[in-house]
Amino acid sequence: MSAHLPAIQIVVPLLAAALCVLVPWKRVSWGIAFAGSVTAFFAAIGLLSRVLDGEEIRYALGGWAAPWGIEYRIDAVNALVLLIVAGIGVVVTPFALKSVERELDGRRIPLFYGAWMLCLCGLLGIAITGDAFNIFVFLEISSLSAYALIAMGSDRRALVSAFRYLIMGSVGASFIVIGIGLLYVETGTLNLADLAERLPALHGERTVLVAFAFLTVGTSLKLALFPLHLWLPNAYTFAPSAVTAFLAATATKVAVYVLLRFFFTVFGTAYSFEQLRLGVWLLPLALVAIFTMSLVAIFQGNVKRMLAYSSVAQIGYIILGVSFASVTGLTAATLHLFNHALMKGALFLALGCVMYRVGSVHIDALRGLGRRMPWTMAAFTAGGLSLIGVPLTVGFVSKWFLVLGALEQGMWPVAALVLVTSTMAVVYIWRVVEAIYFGEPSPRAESATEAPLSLLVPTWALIVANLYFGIDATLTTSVAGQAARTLLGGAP
Amino acid sequence: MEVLGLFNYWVVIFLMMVGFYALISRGNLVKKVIGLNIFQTSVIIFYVSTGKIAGGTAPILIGDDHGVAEAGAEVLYSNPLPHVLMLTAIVVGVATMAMALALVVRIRETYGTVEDDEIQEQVLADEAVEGARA
Amino acid sequence: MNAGELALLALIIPAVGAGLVGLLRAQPNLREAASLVTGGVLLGVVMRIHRAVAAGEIPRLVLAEPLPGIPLELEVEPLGMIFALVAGSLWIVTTLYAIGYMRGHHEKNQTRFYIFFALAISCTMGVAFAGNLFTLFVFYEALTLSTFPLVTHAGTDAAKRAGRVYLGILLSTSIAFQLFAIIWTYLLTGTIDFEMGGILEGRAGEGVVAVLLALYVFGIGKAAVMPFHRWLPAAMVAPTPVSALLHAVAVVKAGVFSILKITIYVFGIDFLTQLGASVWLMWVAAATIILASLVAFRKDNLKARLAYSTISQLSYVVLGAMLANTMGIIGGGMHIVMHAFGKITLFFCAGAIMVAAHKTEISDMRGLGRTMPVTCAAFFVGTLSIIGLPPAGGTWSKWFLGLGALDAGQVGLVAVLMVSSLLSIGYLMIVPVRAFFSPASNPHGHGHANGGIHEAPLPSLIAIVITSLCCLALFVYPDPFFQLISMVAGP
Amino acid sequence: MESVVDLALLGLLAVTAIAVVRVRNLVAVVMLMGIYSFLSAALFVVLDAVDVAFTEVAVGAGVSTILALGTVALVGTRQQRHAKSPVIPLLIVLVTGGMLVYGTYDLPRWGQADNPIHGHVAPEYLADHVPLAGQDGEALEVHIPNIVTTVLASYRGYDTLGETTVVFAAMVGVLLLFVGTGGRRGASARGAGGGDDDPDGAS
Amino acid sequence: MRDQIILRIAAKILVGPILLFALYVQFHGDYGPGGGFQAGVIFAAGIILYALVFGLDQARAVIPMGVVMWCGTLGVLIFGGVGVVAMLMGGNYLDYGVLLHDASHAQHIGILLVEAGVLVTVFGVMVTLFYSFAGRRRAG
Repeated sequence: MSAHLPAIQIVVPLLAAALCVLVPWKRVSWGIAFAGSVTAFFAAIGLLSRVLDGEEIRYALGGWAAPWGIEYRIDAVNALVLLIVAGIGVVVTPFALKSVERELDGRRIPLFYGAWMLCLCGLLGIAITGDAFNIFVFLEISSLSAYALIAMGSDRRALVSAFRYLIMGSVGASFIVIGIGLLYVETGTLNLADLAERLPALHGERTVLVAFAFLTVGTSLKLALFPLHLWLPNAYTFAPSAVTAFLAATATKVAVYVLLRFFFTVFGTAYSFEQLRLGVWLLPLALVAIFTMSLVAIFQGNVKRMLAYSSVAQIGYIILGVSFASVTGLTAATLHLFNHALMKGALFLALGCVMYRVGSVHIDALRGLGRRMPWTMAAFTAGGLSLIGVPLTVGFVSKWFLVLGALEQGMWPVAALVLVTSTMAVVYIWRVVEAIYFGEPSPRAESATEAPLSLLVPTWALIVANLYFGIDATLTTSVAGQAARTLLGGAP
Repeated sequence: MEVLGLFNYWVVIFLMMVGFYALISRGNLVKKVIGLNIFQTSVIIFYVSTGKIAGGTAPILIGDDHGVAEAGAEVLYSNPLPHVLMLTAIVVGVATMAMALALVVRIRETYGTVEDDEIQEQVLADEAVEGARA
Repeated sequence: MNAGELALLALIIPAVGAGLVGLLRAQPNLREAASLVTGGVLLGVVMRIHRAVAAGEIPRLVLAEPLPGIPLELEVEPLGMIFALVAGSLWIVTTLYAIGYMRGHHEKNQTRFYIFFALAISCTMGVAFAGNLFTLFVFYEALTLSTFPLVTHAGTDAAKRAGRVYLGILLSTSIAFQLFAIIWTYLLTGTIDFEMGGILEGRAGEGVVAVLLALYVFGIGKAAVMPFHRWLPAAMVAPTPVSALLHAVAVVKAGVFSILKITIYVFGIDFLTQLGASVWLMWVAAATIILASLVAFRKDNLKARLAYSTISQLSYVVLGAMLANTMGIIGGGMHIVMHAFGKITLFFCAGAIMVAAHKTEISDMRGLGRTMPVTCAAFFVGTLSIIGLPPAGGTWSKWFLGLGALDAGQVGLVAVLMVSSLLSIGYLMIVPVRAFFSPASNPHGHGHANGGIHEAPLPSLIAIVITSLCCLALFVYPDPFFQLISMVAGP
Repeated sequence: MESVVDLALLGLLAVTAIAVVRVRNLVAVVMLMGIYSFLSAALFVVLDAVDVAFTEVAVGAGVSTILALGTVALVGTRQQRHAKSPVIPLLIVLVTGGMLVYGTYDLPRWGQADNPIHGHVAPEYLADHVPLAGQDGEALEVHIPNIVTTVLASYRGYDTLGETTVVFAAMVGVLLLFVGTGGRRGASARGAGGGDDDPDGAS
Repeated sequence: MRDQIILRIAAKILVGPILLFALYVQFHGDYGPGGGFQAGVIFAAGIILYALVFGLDQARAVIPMGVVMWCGTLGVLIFGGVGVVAMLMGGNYLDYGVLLHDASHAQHIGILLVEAGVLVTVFGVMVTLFYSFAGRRRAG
């Protein structure tokens, strides 16, 4: 069966989605979703371990040879992304069980898990496929379900956020389709590897340039690259807790992956970074994103929104690593994909626990919770430290490589700025930590008790991962390093 | 043919941009959704027109059921692949539209309006309430 | 168990102590006993390690390898041994003191206090035994974080504000400058290990070295070199034992110790002297010495005055490091020890006065010598040591620093040292002098202010006597520390 | 002949699109959208995309229009005039459109048989002779005349699975939004009453 | 519209042929334009027409919401399931060639099956969407 792992990776969540909707019992529906995500997780581990052996996995769907049929192509880069998505899925699904029952009307729950699995399936599908148009199809699966999931937030602003996300997301998707179409017209193929072979001959063409521009802008809309991030803060703020945690940790990461795939594999480093000098464009964007969004995060009253802005800033860090177009830079970027998923996942889950008990995640609602919910708050603090980049957490590892990458390029002001901006993270995280431990409890917080185990265990699982991969980053750095070399076209 | 070759694309681009404009400039959510629909339909027109071969015919092979390949060699068929892709795109478009319209309906039910600026006012009011309550 | 594992044990013991304290929170007596026992065990372990180090051994132990080629590693070299000895021996004394103080002062959340106190010591040991720049950075940050709850212990708005300043300055300087410098060093040399004679020689030019050195000196905010000194006075809102041990010994000494260590093992003394890249930093240190003394003059609050005195004295060590010659390093290393014992005595006294006489302002302390003779006598001894007068230990460090400045040809710095000593006579000596020779300032104040002897609680008093005796003993017998520092200070 | 029809249809499409932007009665706009779909379907026939045309009529002109009409019936038919300045949207549109026009200069001319798009993958489809994976170029003939069907259901069947899933996702999404929320007549359908209501939402 | 007898009769007459036409489109998809999508939509159109003329509740009585939802889901399972069966029979996912001994013939079967899946889903979803939108009362 291991030859079919790539298919299992996608098909199991897909079929699980259908089954979730079919069964009328919410707990059974959850069970199916959980089984689906566990299967996907083990499939992702299996694929990653095969890729790490130096194999590039190809899987022809329908048995048709590549440029004619659709194929999966898995190397270190997407194997890592698959693991991130499936891993977060397997952690957040157990969390969803109680959290969703609290935040959602019971009749919706089977449908919710249907959408949940569809979102997982869509994100995995984008990451695994080797076909440009197929990316679009799965992008739509994940996006449509994400819109619905976000709209499930209990605040009425969730609806507006979901609608705005839908508009921005659809524009992004349409841009991507236009880009793919232009490439297709120029080359006659949709297969990514095939495109990569045929494009170098066309590097001077204006059409290719425009295709590049549209793909970049379209994908950037999806990954919320500053200044195309406007949909993100509210979407994350008002979505149900589990949805925020899942999407924040996965959706933008997959979009970044798509960007990396097009920049480095399809168009090639020579085109993107030498001919178009993309680094010159990405670098200032990333820096402005990091700086302004960290600044905005400092002034947010709603902690979820604060973290959402911080997410936009963190995407800036990833793009910064990409802009160096060097092995270290890309290692930093891919590492941060993984690490940021861990820390933001953990932080949003901790907030989910607060939401469960207190019903609000405004900073004033968190006051004095340090005594009432010690484990949850300890998790939040630990996640926050990781976000700041304190050593022995994953955040530090990312930062280390990022600064190293900047210094390698001789850009020491950039390196300095990376470090200076992480002190801004100190400010916005510490505001919350201070409220948690020194604030006078609000009436609602006064009666709050520690979150139930089914919420705490997933949260702490991610915190432990934050610490573990911070103390022993050998595995993650070697995978990220391999991914970076793969992207730059060297031997894996 | 040479001029027409590009002119065709230009008109399609114009169509796309009209849809795009309706999408980003109008405050009425229904209008936005319809603008999105026009935009997407125009992208479909663009794809399909790239598959056309002048003087060609629809990619349904002519001839008896068994010797299709041989018979097909003499007839000029338009490219089937864009058609397939666009079948998908049409369906994706309607799916997106259904989602968008459902959201519009729900927004209307909770906000009592589908005009962007009026909704924004209420959203800001909500933010103020949240700030004051906490 | 070899010495490397013992070093790890030195980190674990306080952490275990913290756990014990947490478990015994319901029985304060047992809890305090646990603290004391842990302190005793730690001191024993540190002594054992010292035996190995004094014999010329350099124990090592790799704990983990977070990043390839960048291990988390413990290594006990003589300089670290000095620091560990100071921190280890003073911890047990401070615990003794704290028991009296915290009870006498009726502090809340005493369990939390002892837990984080123990954790901070664990981190201090980590700093002392750090085997490379990364490990040093890890424990340095951990020390900041573990002391934060102690600074904000009172939970008042003032404490919160102070905590913000504390964390803000220490974290941001370390992340923005120190980490930057570490990564830069790694990029230049491909290693982050501490090596005798430095790792940068031949790998970096004069300009780069100057910038790097500045990044380290300012990035190690705990050394409180101006203008990054504001956190130290702010931290004084903490309970006095915290100020005494952490902000006179552990935390601040972790800062100057790190600078000394980096100077010796990353830059290399010879390399630095040869480049002359540190000269301007000497003057920054000198300026801090003078300016902080001047500010201290204007503080009426005793703890605040002591805090600025600390800032001033810390820069002696920084100055010693920047002199980058044998005498300078010996002076700096010795000053870590001497200042630790002297300043902790002063803080103990300040706390004792606060608990027993409820006085915090110097102007209120006239005539206090009559009600608290032992405390005020101890204060006098501590003052002698800080100023650098015989028969207290501080004499030696000042002496060597002066020699170092002369060796470096910086006569101006010798003048700075003289002026600063005069200043410290002025702002410190005034306290015991007034206490003994002025009439009581407010005879109608507290009832007990006049009537007979009213000293601090007994455990605290014992602690005060011990440390002040140590100050005197170090004048007669500074040999163990002198031997250790000589091992690293070159010929 | 083809080109004339082609141009005429494009012209009509342009007119319809502009009307969509300008007309403020939403019912009319929805009808215009339906007309736009019909016109594009006609264009697809000219462009030899009969399957696409068929689908566009059924889905684009049919389902979309019905759903949009239903929505308009629920949310009101007037679009308000609003004060927002059209400058920024116009600018975005001009830049985007300009980019695309710029890109077309290097685009292969419309309708040429030797364009790359017709050369690489398509011939094997049209020859009904598509290679199988991992079998040294050995190919299989499916023997279905409508190549679009074969490509859709077999060669790129996985895309179609995805597309089916998108449709399914839309159903799940819409149900999620509507189940258990206000204004439900559907919920009361099983109970008493409600039966006499005219489904004005869809007429 | 309940009183408009002509419309009702016309609709009654029309619904049958529409459904038949849908089946034609489905099965003729191999030879002419058409296939699962179009057939599904046309099938749905038949139901929608019925609902428009006879009222939503009448239509729901004939084909309840639960059934169409179930259809919408079932189609995905059919499509995905064909792929799984292919996998179990030793081929790659969605490789219909392994379903029968003769690969070419097997492709026909596979295509027919997945088109059926598409038809069922599209039909189910379209009717569900229609029911959902038409079943809402105007608020405010």
